[in-house]
Amino acid sequence: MTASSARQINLVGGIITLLTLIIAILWAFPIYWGIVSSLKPENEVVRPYIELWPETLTFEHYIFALTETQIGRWYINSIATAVGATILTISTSMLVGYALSQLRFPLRRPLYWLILASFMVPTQTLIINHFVLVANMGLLNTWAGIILPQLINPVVIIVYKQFFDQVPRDFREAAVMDNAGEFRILFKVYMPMNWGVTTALAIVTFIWSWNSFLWPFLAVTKTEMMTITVGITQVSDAFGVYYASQLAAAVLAGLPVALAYLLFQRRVTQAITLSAGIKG
Amino acid sequence: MAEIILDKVSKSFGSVRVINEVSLTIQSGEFVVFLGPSGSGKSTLLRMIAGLETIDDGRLLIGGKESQTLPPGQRNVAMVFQNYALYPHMTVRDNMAFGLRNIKMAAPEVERRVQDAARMLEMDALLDRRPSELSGGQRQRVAIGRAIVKEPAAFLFDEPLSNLDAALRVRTRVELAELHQRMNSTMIYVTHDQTEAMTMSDRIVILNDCRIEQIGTPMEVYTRPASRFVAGFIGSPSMNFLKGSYKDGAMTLLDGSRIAARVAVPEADTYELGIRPEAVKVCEGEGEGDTKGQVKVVEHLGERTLVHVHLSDGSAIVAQDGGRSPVQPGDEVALRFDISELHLFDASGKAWHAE
Amino acid sequence: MLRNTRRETLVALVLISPFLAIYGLTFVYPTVAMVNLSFTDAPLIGPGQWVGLDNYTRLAGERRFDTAFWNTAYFVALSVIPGTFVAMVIALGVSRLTGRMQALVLALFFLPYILPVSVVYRLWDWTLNFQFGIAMYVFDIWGIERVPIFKTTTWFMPAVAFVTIWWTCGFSILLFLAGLRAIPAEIYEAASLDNTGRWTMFRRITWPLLWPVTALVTTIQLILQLKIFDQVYLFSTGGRPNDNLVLVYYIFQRAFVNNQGGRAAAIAVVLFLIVVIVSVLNFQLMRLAERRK
Amino acid sequence: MTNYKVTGSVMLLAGFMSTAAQAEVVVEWWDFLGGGDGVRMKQLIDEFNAEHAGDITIQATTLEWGVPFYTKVQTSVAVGEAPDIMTYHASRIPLAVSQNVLSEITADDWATMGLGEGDFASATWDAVTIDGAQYAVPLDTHPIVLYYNKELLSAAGVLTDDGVPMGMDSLEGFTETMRALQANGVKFPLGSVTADGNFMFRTIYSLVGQQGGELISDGEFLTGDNAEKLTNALAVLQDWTNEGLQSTYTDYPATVALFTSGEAAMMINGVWEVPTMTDLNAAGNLFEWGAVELPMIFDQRATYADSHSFAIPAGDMDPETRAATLEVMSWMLKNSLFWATAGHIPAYGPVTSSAEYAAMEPNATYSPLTANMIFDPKSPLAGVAGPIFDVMSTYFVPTLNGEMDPAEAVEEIIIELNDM
Repeated sequence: MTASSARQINLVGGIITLLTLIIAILWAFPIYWGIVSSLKPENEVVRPYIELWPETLTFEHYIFALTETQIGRWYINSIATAVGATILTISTSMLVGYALSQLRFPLRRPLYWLILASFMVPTQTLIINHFVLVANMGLLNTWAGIILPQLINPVVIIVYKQFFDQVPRDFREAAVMDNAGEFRILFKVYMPMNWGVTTALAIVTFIWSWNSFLWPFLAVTKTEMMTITVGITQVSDAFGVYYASQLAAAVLAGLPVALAYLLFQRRVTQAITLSAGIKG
Repeated sequence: MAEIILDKVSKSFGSVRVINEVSLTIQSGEFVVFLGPSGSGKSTLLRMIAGLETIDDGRLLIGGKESQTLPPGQRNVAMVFQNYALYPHMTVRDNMAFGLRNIKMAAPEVERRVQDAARMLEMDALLDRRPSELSGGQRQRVAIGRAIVKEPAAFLFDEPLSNLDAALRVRTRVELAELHQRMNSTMIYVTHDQTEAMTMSDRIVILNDCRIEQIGTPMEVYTRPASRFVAGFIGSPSMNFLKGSYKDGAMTLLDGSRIAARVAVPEADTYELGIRPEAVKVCEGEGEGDTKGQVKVVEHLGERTLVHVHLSDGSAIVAQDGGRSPVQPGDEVALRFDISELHLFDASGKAWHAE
Repeated sequence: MLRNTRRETLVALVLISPFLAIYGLTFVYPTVAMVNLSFTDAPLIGPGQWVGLDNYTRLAGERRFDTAFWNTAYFVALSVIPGTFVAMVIALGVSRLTGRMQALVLALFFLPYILPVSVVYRLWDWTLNFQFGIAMYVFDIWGIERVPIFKTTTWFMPAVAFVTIWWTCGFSILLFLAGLRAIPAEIYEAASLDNTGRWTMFRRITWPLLWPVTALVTTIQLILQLKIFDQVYLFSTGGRPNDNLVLVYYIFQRAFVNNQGGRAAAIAVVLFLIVVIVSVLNFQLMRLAERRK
Repeated sequence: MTNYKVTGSVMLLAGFMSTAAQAEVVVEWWDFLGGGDGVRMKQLIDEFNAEHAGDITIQATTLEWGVPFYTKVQTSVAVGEAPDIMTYHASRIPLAVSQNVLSEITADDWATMGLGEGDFASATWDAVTIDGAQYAVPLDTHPIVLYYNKELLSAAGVLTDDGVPMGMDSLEGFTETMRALQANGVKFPLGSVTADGNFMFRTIYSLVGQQGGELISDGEFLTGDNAEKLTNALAVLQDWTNEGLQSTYTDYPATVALFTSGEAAMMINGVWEVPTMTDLNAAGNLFEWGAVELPMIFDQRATYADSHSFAIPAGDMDPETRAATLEVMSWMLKNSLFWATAGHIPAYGPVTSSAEYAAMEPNATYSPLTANMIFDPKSPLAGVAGPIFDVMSTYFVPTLNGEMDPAEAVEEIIIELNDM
């Protein structure tokens, strides 16, 4: 390779890198723009020219949203339902994943197929009957009602099964030789060995649940029970008809998960790839 | 310390029989090696003793107690796994104590046993580390320690050295042998490495194709292999086999050479003549040997030299020469057989040894 | 392994029973109930009369169903393949970077994925606002005529697909990055010793080795996008819902707005079948491709 | 000792009983009132709560106007999770009654409230009456009006001496007024919510009404020349768009923003935006403005109006809460003079006939239009966010913005309406 062609390749590489950077910045720009707009007074927001930084920096929309609206309530609802859904999904899925992976019992195969099949089936089509069911159980407008249909999460089971499958058989046998019962094997050996997986799955389940819209939107008819994801689009007295305060509420709704992501970036990305690791 | 008796035990996986009516008695305090190629059933047999595989038929007595239906934890045996199976999230101490805590042993007693084992294996300093912070050799010790603390009737080893590098393997081999002498406990050791088998065991059980081919001391199986399989499997480089026919106290090989064979075979027939390389010598002068051939490859191993020779009929044979052998590839050499170390094998693989 | 079959079955039963209860309640039972409901004229809540296949035959000539069906198909076409392509290109770009720079750039691309859909809606509704959206000012500067993006049928679906790609792409990017990292460096080293050019390197090495990830990403996207609702619903508010209908939206409209549980269930069953058929076809195709290799 | 104990428990019991008797009744209230009128409604609620402290508390929630609100109401009634009282568009009452969403307001209820047919205009009373039974208590009527920027109009020379826009009695005249504004550099002579067909329904329905047209006659949609009348209405608006006289693809908040920022000189919007203007003006942030009845584009005056009313959702309700709810409705009506500052025309007769009301501005300027108000057809298919609304709005948007031919749009509308 001659020196000039090497330089040429470096140049091309440099351009690609630069392009990637520019696109990345443009990509995130709407987020930046939303945040900046929410920090402007309403009359500044609708000025007919581009103003990349507020002339008058104001937190009035945030103060308004936090003090005058039910956003605090919605936060609590979102946290409670997302945490609840995460804990329940993780714990039940872990048990099933373990049983599928390590135990032999009648109808094990059909059960596994049922779970795989439910991965394909759109839960969105079940909204009508979920609504009827939850209504009949008297669980509309309750955290339990919001959580219940979110527990269908075959991906978590499948990932757990795959991870338990990958644990060398020796560990199980060593534990059996060590007189450990089935539950001790699960909770003292397999679970602790897979903490990384559990954390990762918990993170994605939490994000999914926090972000879920359709079901919480249907299952709640009372404003004080709404999750924040739904609330900011459904209740108008909170924000009037103005743009900046709506954006402030949106920023508040996105903030917890965004912060969680920025703090646990590596874990989250790992979790995402994990959640897609389906090999059928 | 306990005697282990296998009485006609059998096992099948589906319709495939993997262990067929094996009977075997292992004396208390004995170090027995199960040796065989992969798929010979040696691991299965060990796991049947451990309780990790069911015994379909037959009886297993450990220390006189019928154990074939007991769950693994109650057989009073301990096992060291090939990959050690150390629980990665537990410290060395917890790894060793796990089994004892599972049977709700009192904490002071658990601690005493862990300390004793650690001292015996010289790993007191490692007790609070996790497996990921240990070297391969150290992990190996922890795995053994985990077995020792249980003070079992017998130790079961499943190819425990196969994950170590060559030098460490030799050292650990010696340590294991020492440990056995010190503890004087019953040990069953599975390996496919004949050197391990030869160096450590009191007796070797050679398995092939789900059957026991031979049980004997290392020297017995080396000098008087019961079958063609054992003869070929034991020894490195392995025994030479030459086809020929036996008649009236002599073998006629395919290249026409005749070799006197004082072997009590029942009748004249075609046999295979077996002779170890160390019993085949390269002769100085021509015409002195039992046969001759052309040298293809010469391997200088230092204290000895292996000479690969093709006989005139094309069959290959390995001879052993002194450390400073002058033989060159291409040379025509004569070979002399030490006829006291001849073996003959019939078509079924049965062996007759020179008298 | 020595197993006590009875005990093991018992343990398994204990382990799977919470799951079985939940699945029975929230998956099996509602599925059966949905099919049942689709043969009646019941409202959302309450009993109805058995009407046989009426709800299905009515779908055949229904304009709203037509709109919903084709919009869904259109949206899938607009989002799945382009989304996969965009994700792959971005992943290739990101994979060239290293260290903190890579982490930062990846974060910029990934951030949208973790935002709730309602936040995504607010951001883009604002960015593309016909009167005050910053995008329109940019259009003005470039002399392009402003487009009322979410108010025209021409632009609605492409725009929602675009926003969806923006929103969900981070997920696919991560998968592609994982796929790229799994390609051993030796292969590239060997190829560069063979004087392979940049483009050939991509076409003959990276692309074929990325194919399994590409197939996975496409499949996930496909199954996901068939169930689109949230974005379409939100961006349609105050607009032209009947033009922008997609299947799940139509289910919602019939069931919750028009209070026609039976008719909604029929649409749901149809969508259910579509997703199952597409999934199975897709699965078979992938298997076929696998075997051809 | 024993005595003491007995006395103690008697006192305790008495305490319980008195708290039970005086326990505050919480009335759960839903409305869809955002913006300026929302603020005023909140003030009324606060006043009510203050006046009834210890007895009744209104717990109010404001939901997104339109489809979201009515969808929520419908589902929550179906599952018995409804509020105790809610604002309801009178236009939607036929649909609500057909779906059993509302509880009847009985004669006893009216008596309890101290209200009756005589307190309301007959059209208003009729709007809440289905088959002789009432299902809601009308609070107001709220027509749409034409807002205008006096400064801009005056600058373009199209403001009369009385301070109203010129050319209000014909299509040509009004179009001329807009052209004059355009010529004078006004970006949008008319701000219209052209992005939202639901909203534009009001304007278009007014224009159909100005031709004497009807949407439903004898249970059939757009019979006879009614289709043509709808086409005419759409054509007028489309022409304005094509000529650049009207803002295109503008959503609701943008329309208000265009007007208040001076980019649009006039705006057709509901009277409920009056408080927005009043407040801005009072704060010194707004130009001189006015509001008048819609121009007469066709041959007669007609303005679309609807009525905010109070309704009680169907379902079981304990008598105490119901009594409290009735008290809320009665109080609200009797204090609805303040509600008039939200721009609405109170439905309660004694208020509108009062001298205070007569003096209120700008209400007085547009109050003559009450004579020309037209309401939605009384059909379960009509009403805010009802099926007709939905179908029409879908075709209004492309038509108003010049994407679709008016005649074609009407054709499609007829097909879709018959498809329901």
